Amino acid sequence: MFSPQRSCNRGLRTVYTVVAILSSFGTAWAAKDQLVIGATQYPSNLNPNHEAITSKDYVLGFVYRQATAFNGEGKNVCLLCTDFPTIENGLAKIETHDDGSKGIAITFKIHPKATWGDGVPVTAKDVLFTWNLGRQKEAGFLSLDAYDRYEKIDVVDDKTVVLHTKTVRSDYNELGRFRILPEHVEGPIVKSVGVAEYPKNTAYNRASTTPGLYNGPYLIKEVQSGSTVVLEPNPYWFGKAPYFKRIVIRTIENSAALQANILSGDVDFAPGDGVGLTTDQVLELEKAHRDKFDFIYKPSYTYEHIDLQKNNPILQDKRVRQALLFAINRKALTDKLFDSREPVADTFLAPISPFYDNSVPKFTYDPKKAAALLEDAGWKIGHDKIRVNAQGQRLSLDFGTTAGNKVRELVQQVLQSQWREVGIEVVIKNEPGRTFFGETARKRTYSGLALYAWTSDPDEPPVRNLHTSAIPVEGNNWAGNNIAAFSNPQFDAALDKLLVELDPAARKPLWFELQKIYVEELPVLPLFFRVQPFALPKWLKGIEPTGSGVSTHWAETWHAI
Amino acid sequence: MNALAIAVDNAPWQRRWRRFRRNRTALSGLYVLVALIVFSLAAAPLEALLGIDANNADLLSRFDGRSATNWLGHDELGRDVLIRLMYGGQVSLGVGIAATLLGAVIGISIGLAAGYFGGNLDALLMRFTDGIIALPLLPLLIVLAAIDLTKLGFSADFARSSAASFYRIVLIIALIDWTRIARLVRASTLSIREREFVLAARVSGAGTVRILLRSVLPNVIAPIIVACSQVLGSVILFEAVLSFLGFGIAPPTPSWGNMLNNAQELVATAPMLAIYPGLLIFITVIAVNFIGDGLQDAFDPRAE
Amino acid sequence: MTALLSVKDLTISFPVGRVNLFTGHRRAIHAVQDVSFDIASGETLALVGESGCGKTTAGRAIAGLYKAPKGAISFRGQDILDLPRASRRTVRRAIQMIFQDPFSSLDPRMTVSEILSDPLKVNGIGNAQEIRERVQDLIGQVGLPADTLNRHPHEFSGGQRQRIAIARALAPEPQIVVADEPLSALDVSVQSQVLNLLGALKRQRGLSYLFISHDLAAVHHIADRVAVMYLGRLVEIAGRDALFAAPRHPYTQGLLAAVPRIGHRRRRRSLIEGDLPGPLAIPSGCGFHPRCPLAKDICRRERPELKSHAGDRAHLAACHFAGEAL
Amino acid sequence: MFFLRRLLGMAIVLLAMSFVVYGLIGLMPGDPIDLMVMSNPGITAADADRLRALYSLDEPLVTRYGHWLIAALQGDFGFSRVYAQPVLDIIGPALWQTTKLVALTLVISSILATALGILSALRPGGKIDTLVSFISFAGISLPSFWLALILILTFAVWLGWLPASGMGRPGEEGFLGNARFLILPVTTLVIANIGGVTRYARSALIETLRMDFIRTARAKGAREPRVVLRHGVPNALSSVITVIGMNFGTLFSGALITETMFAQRGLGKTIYDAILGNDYNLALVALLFATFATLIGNLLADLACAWLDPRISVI
Amino acid sequence: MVDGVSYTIARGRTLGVVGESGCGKSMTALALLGLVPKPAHVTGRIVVSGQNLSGIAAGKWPEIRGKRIAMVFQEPMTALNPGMCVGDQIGEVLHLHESLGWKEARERAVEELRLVGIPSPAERAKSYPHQLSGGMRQRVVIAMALACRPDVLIADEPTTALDVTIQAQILELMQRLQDEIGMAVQFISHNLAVVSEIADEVIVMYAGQVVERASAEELFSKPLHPYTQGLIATMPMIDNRQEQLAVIPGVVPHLDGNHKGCRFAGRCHKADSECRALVPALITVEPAHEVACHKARP
Repeated sequence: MFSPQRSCNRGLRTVYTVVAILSSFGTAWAAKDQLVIGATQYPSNLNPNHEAITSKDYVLGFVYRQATAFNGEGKNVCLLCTDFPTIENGLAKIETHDDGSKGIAITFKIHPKATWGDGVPVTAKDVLFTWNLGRQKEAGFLSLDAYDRYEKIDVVDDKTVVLHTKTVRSDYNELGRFRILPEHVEGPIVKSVGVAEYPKNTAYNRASTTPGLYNGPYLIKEVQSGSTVVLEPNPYWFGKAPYFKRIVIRTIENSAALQANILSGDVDFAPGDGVGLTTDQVLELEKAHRDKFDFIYKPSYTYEHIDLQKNNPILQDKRVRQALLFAINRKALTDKLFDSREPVADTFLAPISPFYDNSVPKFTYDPKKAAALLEDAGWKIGHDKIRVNAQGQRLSLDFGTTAGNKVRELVQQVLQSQWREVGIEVVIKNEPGRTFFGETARKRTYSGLALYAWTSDPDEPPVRNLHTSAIPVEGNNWAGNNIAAFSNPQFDAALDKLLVELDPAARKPLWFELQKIYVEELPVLPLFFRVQPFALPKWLKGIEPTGSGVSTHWAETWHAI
Repeated sequence: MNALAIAVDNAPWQRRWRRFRRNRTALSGLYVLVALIVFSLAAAPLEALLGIDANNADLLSRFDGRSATNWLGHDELGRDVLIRLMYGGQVSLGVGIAATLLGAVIGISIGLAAGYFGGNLDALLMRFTDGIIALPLLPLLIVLAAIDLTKLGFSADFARSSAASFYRIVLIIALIDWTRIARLVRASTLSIREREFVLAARVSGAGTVRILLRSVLPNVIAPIIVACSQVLGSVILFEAVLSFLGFGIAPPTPSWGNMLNNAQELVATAPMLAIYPGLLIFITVIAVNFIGDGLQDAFDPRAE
Repeated sequence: MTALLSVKDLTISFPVGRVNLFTGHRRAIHAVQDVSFDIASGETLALVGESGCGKTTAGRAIAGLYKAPKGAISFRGQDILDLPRASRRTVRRAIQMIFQDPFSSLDPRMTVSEILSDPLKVNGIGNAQEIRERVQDLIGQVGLPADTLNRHPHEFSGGQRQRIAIARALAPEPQIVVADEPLSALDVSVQSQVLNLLGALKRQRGLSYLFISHDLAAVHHIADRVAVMYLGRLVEIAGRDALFAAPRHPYTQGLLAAVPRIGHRRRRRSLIEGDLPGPLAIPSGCGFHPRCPLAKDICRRERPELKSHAGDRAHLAACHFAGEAL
Repeated sequence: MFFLRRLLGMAIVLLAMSFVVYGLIGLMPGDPIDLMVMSNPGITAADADRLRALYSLDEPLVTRYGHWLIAALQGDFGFSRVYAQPVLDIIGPALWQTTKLVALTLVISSILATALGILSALRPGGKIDTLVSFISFAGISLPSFWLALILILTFAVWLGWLPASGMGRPGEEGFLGNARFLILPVTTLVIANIGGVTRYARSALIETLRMDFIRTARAKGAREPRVVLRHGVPNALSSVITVIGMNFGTLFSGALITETMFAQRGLGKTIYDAILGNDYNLALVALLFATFATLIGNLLADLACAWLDPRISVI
Repeated sequence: MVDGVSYTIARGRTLGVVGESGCGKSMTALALLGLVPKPAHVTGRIVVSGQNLSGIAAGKWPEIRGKRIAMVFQEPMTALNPGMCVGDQIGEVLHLHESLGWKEARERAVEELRLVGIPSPAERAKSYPHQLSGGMRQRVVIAMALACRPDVLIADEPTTALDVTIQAQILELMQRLQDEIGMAVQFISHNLAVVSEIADEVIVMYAGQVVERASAEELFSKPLHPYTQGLIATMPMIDNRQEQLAVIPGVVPHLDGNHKGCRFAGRCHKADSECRALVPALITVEPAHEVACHKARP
């Protein structure tokens, strides 16, 4: 219909639009020797010592072996070393320093075949390099303590070093945070740009597919920033040869989309290690697709709790705190929301912990008792069924958590309803994570209740969360996680003792004492311990959730049937 | 439905109403919208009538089906879905209408000023408007939504109140939806300004304000109404999108947007929870669009 | 006869295109340039010319529709471009305007009564009762029944609307009415009605008109004097009879020759060749020279002054050859 | 001259944007150091102060902006805090991803919308028109994230025809293999986008077909298809393109939604994450790039208009 | 709208059609091209050079338009496609009707432009309408209409939008082209003076009906219908100035379909009960002079 050409020469007539023709579709990739994992979070950067987020630990688990890690039984075991150093096996010895103070000498034997991805062996040189770098604040390492705790390191041979701690401490063999970096790759970078510029120039970020950076069963083959990490077997891996020829870790942040991807088979599974589906989503999958997946709910050491604002006069009354806990039916909550998978938390310790004290008061749902406690504290039912005190003040509290976290928002609304039953008004004031953690929680500006989770290693004492020194104040730049500002001399003393007590028999009473004080004082309201929920395709075997860390530390055992 | 016709006994309005009435899709759109408004406003009475509390989370009746008092069943927290949909309608329509009106005020002021005074002011304002239209606004709005109100001098109490969250959303949406209204008002004003009756008013000595209010504004009302009706639909959608991104109305206050967003993950188990609010949004927006389309035809100057 | 309205060196320019990035200025086109004329009390001056010649712009400037034209416009000797705010309104109301298109010049949203009372209200003339009487009086004067007052403009035909527009212009008791092409949008059969009405009002009220038109027949009918504009400038101004009988400027001559007349079948009528130049390409010298059958070298170089030729002091023409026998 | 003016205008818009966004980001709660301190319990007050000085956060906002601007003008857009990489390294692929998405959407929806617009404009009020109107309004009225979810459930979960999300793997399946990953997001965007453009194309064509020159074309003896396609459509198209050009910003916003739903790291998603993650510099620069891209889109639309409509001069 | 209009035009002659807005003169013209807009329909016969066009299928009309019957419109600005250069617009007619290739069509278009007196036609052919002045545009429209040398040219108010000096040029052009090509011209205008200058024969229309028809000289010197008389009398004449102009009272009536009697009766000073009751037929009262008026019987 159009005339074939137009006579009028306008230069722009020659502009053509090139349209891509979507004619052929790619073929589906060969099954089973490739594994596609969907995660809700992208590991922003890959340096093992910078900024800790779960998704990074998860990816690094495949490619990078830290010294030690907690396994599925909650036991700390060797990953990069041959023998786990303990006092009992003689690899850790208490020694006396020249100045008379005591420390521990830990003999650390690097696995003789441990090799970086480019064939260079992991040696004492790497240990020294990392230790020297890690002790400098400018290097921006996440855990200063992991390196600074050693006074010196002696090199015995290429594969053996002796670490001398400055003090005696119970967590002497917790070496998981000592993350050895390849001196032959990172060393020259530190030399050329200096320590202060190292964080910006580390090869883990600048050239993250360099094989020499990794020492795990897999190597990072390809990175699409923000979306995909592709792994392939490490030819120099010293352990069991990994099964999969290729592992793709895709970031799908919207959990509904992630669910859809799993159902469509685009993603084989989503890890339960905190970067996959939520418990209720996995439960749903179980209801609808029991035939397609195996389900694992691994109890974890992470617990949801509600911080109580210490400066709020209402909450300063212990009876009110107790009433708050008596008034909520945590059992029904986890029964209904989590199919009873997530155990009610009685203290800060998980029921699976060997130090869990089953004798502490349990605060089972008892609205009558809650009402009585409140009456006792002077809160009488007012005209709109909300309690008021003698001054006419309403029993009304703000309740905040991270906006957008579906599970927390659900829990919040359930609790709100249950509290209303006993005459407590709760006003929900949620904020995005960055605001909540960055401002409200950290600077303790929340006025009533704040719901979030604390996580810890198995049998890690709650120093970071409940010790007086961990209260964030302006003086320490709001550092520390004791957001409830709990400060109890007895508790602090028990904690301090626990930190240096090496004898397991002596440690247990200390753990029990901590739990008793916790339940007595109720600085926070414990809700329930989370589980790591896994929905694994039936053909995928060998994945063993740990409950604390990531399951990828043993990724070489994963296989298809 | 004759109320509208009686309320404005002005002849052009009657003709427009007649033309609008002839457009069956538009008329049904209007009926649907009125029904939706009635539906939303009926929340509290119906809640009282049925003797239920839509905000009360009752885990025991989680996902329970319909019953005599819970006509659409319960949601993931055992709350009544119907009543929450009705309350959600109040919020969604409220945000929609408030943001549209606020946007209209901004748009009308800018459009009138640009169109009537013309010249450099016009060039400046329209550059600005076009610039705003051209911008990738959603990411920008996220920045706005993330602003800490206390840094702007608002009290912490206000910044954390639910009223602030409502106002913030209204304001954020208004900040983008005015552009279309401004352009339309400007275009109409430009043509009205050159119409000889405006010149006549000037010759007879009327001042600028009088001309703007008495001669120009009444004659650009029609395009404004059309533009507002079109904007309203996109605003309701926008509320949903903000909810999706986590910057919407905070729970437990229901809005269709956040109900839909909450229900996303439950699609497999409780698809209706996602379907109801999605459908309501869809019906509302499509009704509003049909009305807008009908108004556009009814107010078409060629038909006047 | 003293001048009621006196226009001196009126120049109106409009900026066009974009602001120059370096100077901050925009190019300007002069819609009207150095136009001067007087209108006596009770006199009708017609301003004629083709589209784009600036006649409407000049008329609007006189009615006060442009911010700050250059030159001077004085009413009864008082410069109205430079009036203090207070007295501006009282002087201004003496000059009213009738527009070309009666379909656009009446606010469609107002009733006739509102349209007529508005100018009274803004000028603070009379109380409510007086205004009502005045409006009834006005509508009668333009020959419309009183029951029109409650109706809206769209209910009227073009001729009736133009009557309403005339009544509105008369409302503030003006002394000069600028009538801008008041006939061109009307049907032929009603044009004469409006022309007659204008004539009658002039006689009854001693009004002066500035009658802007391209219709030379209508101009011949109503005007006392005629001014011819071309490309923003006056090229000829004279009494009606003198101009129609013996036009001195070749443009006026061409214009007159081009007017179609009944009974003149198949005659040669186009003395003027070519098109009107665009406003951005005004020729040098005499602006008319590219189309002028008489053009000589001098016409390209020098712009002729508007001056009287061959005795008639009231007959001015801007042509180098206007004095020569034609 | 035209280009110069447009480029100058773009520069001014970008400059203004950068200033406004810089200011707005300053108004967001917390600063990057807060988050660093949060993630690193070992940091002391002195460390934080040192870091603030290092990042110039102790200076007034305007001064900081000045430093940033000077560096940016020299081509140094700085580092992303979260990714610890130069921001351009992150923005580059994201921009490419979004551009693919937006460009494909634009081309497809323009062609489709114009075709539908023509179909309905031929007989306004007819059956086809009613159907097309309904489709357009339905497209406008669906929440796009909802639509995306429905599409995923239908085409990926239920039918299994298409990948539910992701961006494909370059080098493995080539461009066409990757194109599969674009089908659903592009479809989502096209559905959301097409309604408005169709409505506009329809009314523009109806308007055009009422014009005198259409009657002239008929009076010449041109047959109806020729009248519509040769005389009607090209004249209606220029205003349609203007609208499409103005839709660029909206499309970028829409891309943010689909990028989230389909797990594609595009520019919108990058900005969103950067804002949530307090990654100031990345957010700012990515926003500027997004703006720049839409401005370029506008410019292209204007050029296309000028190409179609000789009355519009570009020189 | 238009009711019982009949007329013939001989080759090389010009029929002037006079009437006020809404009298149906443009509708009549569109009917000749089969372009009457939708709700209206056409009955009656249209015969061009012996070929009856009234019965032909809708699909055949395009072969007639532009080839046998061509049209010049009132607004040269809007009548031209703004997105196509004028050479192509003229070439299109030739391409459509004379199956010329585009290259030849464009060459011919240049010739046509020269014919209508456009200077440097080869360059102008590449111009777009907005680059031309009003007069030039109307010349282009005329060139387009005459490109295929039609039998009939309908000119619908071709000079109304133009200034008098340009109007004069166009009128002269049309006369010259008619002399050269010899087509029949139907010239529609509301301007009596223009029609009197250009037409050989004139019909006067009022409210959709022909009220009078005669040769131009006859009609303007001896108008018989009161409407025609009124129209001529109301015009101000430069040659014959009067203080007071004659007036036709009232306005053109709205036609509502069941109007009885003479449609002009309401404004006619001669009207009586007969006029209000009976529709006057168009009858010949003098040789070659027809009139539809009860009061103008011979």
